[in-house]
Formats: sequence, structure tokens, C-alpha cells
Amino acid sequence: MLLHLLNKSPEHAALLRCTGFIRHGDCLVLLEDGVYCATSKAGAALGELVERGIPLYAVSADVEARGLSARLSPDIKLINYEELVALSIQYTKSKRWG
Amino acid sequence: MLLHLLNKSPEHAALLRCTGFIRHGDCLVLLEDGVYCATSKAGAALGELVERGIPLYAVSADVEARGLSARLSPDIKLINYEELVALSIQYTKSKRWG
Amino acid sequence: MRKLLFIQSHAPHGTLFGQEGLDAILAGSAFVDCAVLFLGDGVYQLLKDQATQTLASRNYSVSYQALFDYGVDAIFCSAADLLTRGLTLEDLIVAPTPLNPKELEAILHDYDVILDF
Amino acid sequence: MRKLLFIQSHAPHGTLFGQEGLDAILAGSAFVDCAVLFLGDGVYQLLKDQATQTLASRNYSVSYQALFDYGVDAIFCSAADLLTRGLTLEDLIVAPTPLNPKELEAILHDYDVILDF
Amino acid sequence: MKFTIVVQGGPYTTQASLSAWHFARAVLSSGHEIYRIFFYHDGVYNANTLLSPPQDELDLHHAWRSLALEHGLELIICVASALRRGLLDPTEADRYEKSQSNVEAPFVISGLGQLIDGALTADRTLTFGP
Amino acid sequence: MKFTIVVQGGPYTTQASLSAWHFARAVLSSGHEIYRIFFYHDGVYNANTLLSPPQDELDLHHAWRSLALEHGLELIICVASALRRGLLDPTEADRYEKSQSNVEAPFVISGLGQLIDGALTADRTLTFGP
Repeated sequence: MLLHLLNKSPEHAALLRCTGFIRHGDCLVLLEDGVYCATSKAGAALGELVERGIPLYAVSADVEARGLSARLSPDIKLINYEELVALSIQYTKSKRWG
Repeated sequence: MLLHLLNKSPEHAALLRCTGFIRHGDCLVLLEDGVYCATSKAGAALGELVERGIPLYAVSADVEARGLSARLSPDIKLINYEELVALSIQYTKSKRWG
Repeated sequence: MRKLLFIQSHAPHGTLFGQEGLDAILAGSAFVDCAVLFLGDGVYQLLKDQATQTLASRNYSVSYQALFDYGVDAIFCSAADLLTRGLTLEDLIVAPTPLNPKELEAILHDYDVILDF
Repeated sequence: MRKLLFIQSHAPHGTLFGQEGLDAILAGSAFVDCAVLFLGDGVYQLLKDQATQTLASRNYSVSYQALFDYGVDAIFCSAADLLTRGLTLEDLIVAPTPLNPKELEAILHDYDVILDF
Repeated sequence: MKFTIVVQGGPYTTQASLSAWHFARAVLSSGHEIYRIFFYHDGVYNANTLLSPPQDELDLHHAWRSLALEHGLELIICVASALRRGLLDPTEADRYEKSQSNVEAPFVISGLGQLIDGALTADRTLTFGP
Repeated sequence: MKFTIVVQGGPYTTQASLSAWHFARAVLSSGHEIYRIFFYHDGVYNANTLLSPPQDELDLHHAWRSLALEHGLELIICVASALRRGLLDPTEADRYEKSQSNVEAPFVISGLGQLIDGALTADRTLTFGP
């Protein structure tokens, strides 16, 4: 029941590294430059997580700030900070990838 | 006549990115965590530069600090900071990759 | 006079490199002919519709429109880095000249001083 | 009592994460059972023969020997990350337990709090 | 639910501090409690009383300070991280024979034990870093 | 040969400042000239007079200061980078109504024009960053 937090774009190794550690029952939250991983173009890297049924979230303030609102993969659910707090309660612990 | 300065390990995208910009007549200097690119294990990434005859250097203080002295690829020449100054004069300009 | 090439290689907002890099570009253009190259995630600097109210971050992207006014008319980007990110020139605040790998290599070697951000 | 897992993922000297991470590990071990995991470039933290005199940087790597004295006996690393870097356990200051991907995933889920450096 | 929030990034340079501040506000607005905010690594730069960002930008030092005063929080900065980065309250400034200082309440210089205690005591610990 | 050295990283946090300092010393010991050292981005943190690293570690603020005094160099920190990171000399502290300050000579707060002038005038410009 791990909340994985990723704050780096697909240009960095963090995305590939973290996907290997995400197991059934975990979720992945994209924030800061991590939201670039949520674009439909970069979505392929997340495809395997989608297939495995891992819930994927992106912080909406970060998506808007970067002009990505219209570019998001449909598999990603937008959340605000209150919803991030709720997720961090629902999942018992968190791990930062960056 | 560009001096390319790389300060990131092979874990980062900087190594692959910079090799595409290095042309005949340039050189590559590895410093800070960039010296991890100089180990014989990571040397494969630099193999193409060696084949093209691009001079490869690593800052010795950084190699020693990281315990890599016995692990260096034979294609890499160790330099001290004075030799880095000399190279930065020999090559007319520099570009940082990180 | 020497020719300066500024390179932006970071995405906006995640780090301050973009904003401080843009400041440097605008300062440079007051003295001399400057060129700007957007590489890698740096191409995201130019993406339209950045809306930073909720984040409470500065939307400095609008200032890229001023590049031409400041006399910076040599604006380049990596065509491959645009493509990889699913972007076209229509998506950008100002339209840089997209360069192929050979042209990018040439640009790097054409200018006298390179300032990286 | 909760179990803490410290993760070191940066190479030494290039950034301060390793040194400040080690400080946190030693502080943690005074309170509670702690485990340390070396991931990615973090495995370079443990490489022997770091000699920092010329660089004028602190050789804090010697303090990793103190981990056992501080009661930190759960020391892990990614076996694949060692292999990729051409390292064996004999090359390291202390010998962590090398873990395969399944075991690494399990370690991450076993501990109550993860502190990343 | 009690939260510990760890901030490892300096203000503005990376977004870590801003994200952590938004998260801290959301914890409180959601009716939960902040047990501890611990600034480590470059995070200690948030404590600098001299921060003077442009007037049309968020003043992160002030933002943390307001949040802490409004909700009675202590903002702990790690002493080792702070000293090497030149963040001193008047007591530390005396000890190091400096005539100036740049840390004051609600920012408090303390040890790494506060991080460990925070991680052990709070129900949840989240880290925001570069 | 005249050099301009640009420092974009903060002390200790990344190795950029240390590398730049070694390089600057080597420029001078090789008989060349430093036209300008320009601190930008987190590099401005090197100017903080309050830096108090452990006694057995190199004091980077002091190291820059000694180098500058010995060789008559000015150490320029960018005003915009400095203000938002809370690096103020007494004049800026007055302007921003702060009772404390943390920048003094040979560190000098100035504008980005000094970076451009340095890049245009020196024979070589090298950047050290995170």
C-alpha cells in the first residue's frame, strides 16, 4: 500500500526506475515535472502500469502550470492537494522518486 | 573546437545527449559525477567517441575521491585542474552538459 | 563582436533555470546579438497556455513573446526533442526554427560563447 | 515501534545527499532499528579507496564502517545496480545484502516509513 | 491523522518547497494535524529571514511563517544542514562569532532527532525534494 | 588569457562551487588572468558570510574570499538571484527593510550585465553548475 511520488520528466531515469517497484495495491502520483510523464505522448512508459491496474494521478496545479491540460493521457486522474492528502492517508506510506 | 564538460553519471540522460553533439576536433572532459562515465564498465557508452578519435579526459581529483582510480577505461586520460585550464585554452569554447 | 548562444534545457516551474535563463537572455540582448536554443525538456519552456494561478508560481512564459522585441530573432530548437514530446510549432508561444542533429551540432560550433541554463 | 528504511540513491561527492543521508541514518539508529538500502548510483557510496585530499572534500565514506557499531545491521543494495556498475561485494566498505527485484520490492513494502536521500 | 512533512529543496530553485507548502495547507484544511515540518538539505534555506523575492511572487519564507503562526506550528531546520549553509539564529551566530543572523521563530534550529521522532510518531511522513 | 568563470551551484549541496574554486585557482597558478567570477542561480549562496561548515571541512565562502583578496578579484553575485535567495549586503538590507545582512566585499551584488560583459570580454568563459 505504497504511494509513489514522482517529480521528474521522462527524460530522467526516475520514471523507469520507479515502475519496477510498484506492485498491485500501490498507486503512482505525478507532481512537479513528473506530470510530463502523464502526457499522452509519454504515456507509453506508463502503459504497463495501466495494464496492471495501478491507479495513476497527477497534481492538477502542476498540469495547468505547464500547459498540459489538453495533453493528458485519459488514464491519468487529476487531483488537487486535498485529494493528495486523502491519498496519502488511504495508502499507508510513501516513497519519493526523483 | 569545443570543450564538452560532463558532470553526470551514466544514470542520467546527459551522457547520451552530449555524445550526439561532439564532432571531430572537439574533446570531452568528465568531472564530478561525470567521472563515473569513465569506468571500464560504463566505457561502452564512450566507445563510439573513442572510435571517432575524440580525446577523452577525466579530472583526477574527482576520480580519486570516488575510489575509481583502478577502474578507469584505458581510453581516458587523467588531468589535474591546471591541465583542464590548458585544455580550455586549446579549445576555443566550452559547453556544459548536466 | 562575439556571438552568444543561450541554451535552455530544463522544463519550466520544476526548477528556476528557465526563469533565470530567460532573464539572462533578455539582459544579453541589450548588449549584443544573441541566439537561444531550446534543447530536451527545454522545449517545454515555450508551451502555450501555462496557467500558474493555482500553483502560485510566476508565469514567466509570457515573456518569451518579448524575445523578438528585444531583438532576439535567432531562436532555435531541436526538431527531434519537439517530436518526442508530441509538440508542433503551433503549440508554442514563439516559433523557434527546428533543427536536425547536423544543424544543431553546427549551431553549437558557430557561436563564440555558450551559456547554459 | 515503527521500522525506518533509509534509501541512498545518489553517488558520493557530486551532491551532499550521501553525507547528509548518512547523518540521518546514524541519528535514526540511536532511536530505533533502522535499515539502509543503496539503490542506483547510491551503491557508489560504499566503494572502497575514496581519497578526497586533492578534491578537498570530506571522505565521509569511512563512517559507513560505523553502521554496524551503531546497530544498523540491515544493509541492503540492489544486486542489479552493483552488476551494472561492475562492482562486487569485495569492492565495498561494508557488505550489504544484495537483493533481486522481487526482494527489493518486498523491502520497500516491509518498512513503515521510507526516508529518501 | 498526524503528518510529518520533510522539505529537502530550497525555495524557488526547485519546486519542492512550494509543493510542500501547498501540501501542508491541504493537510490543515482537510482537518488533519501537522505533527512536524522538518527542513533538511537545501530545505533549510526556507528559514532565511532575508528572502526578498519580487513583489509579484509568493514569498515562501513569509508563507511558511504565516502558516506556522496561524496554526501554532514549529518549523524545525536541521542544525548541521543549517550551519554549513549559513542559516544562524542569534544564539548560533554568537557561538560562531558572526555579527549577523538570519533565522528566527517560528523557524527553530534543532537536531536530526526531530526528523526521526517525526517519522516515528506521525501517522504519515511525506518528503518533498529536488 | 582572460577567463570568466560562472558558478551556478550552491556550496556543498552540489560540487559545482568546489570545482569552480579549484579551476579558478588553477587559472591563476597557470599564469592566466581572471576577468570575472559571476555567481548566478544557487551560486549566490557562496556569498553568505554566515556559512559555518564543520571545522575539518573546507569553508567555501572563506576560500573564495581569500582567493579574491589575494588576487584583487571582485566576486559578482547576480542581484535578482541574490534577492530571492535572501543574500543582502547592508545597502540592499536597508532597501528591503531588513535589520540584518549577509553579503560583504569582496562579494559584490550587481546585475546580469556583468555576466554578459564577462562572456563578451574574456577570452574564455566556463560554467560550473549542478
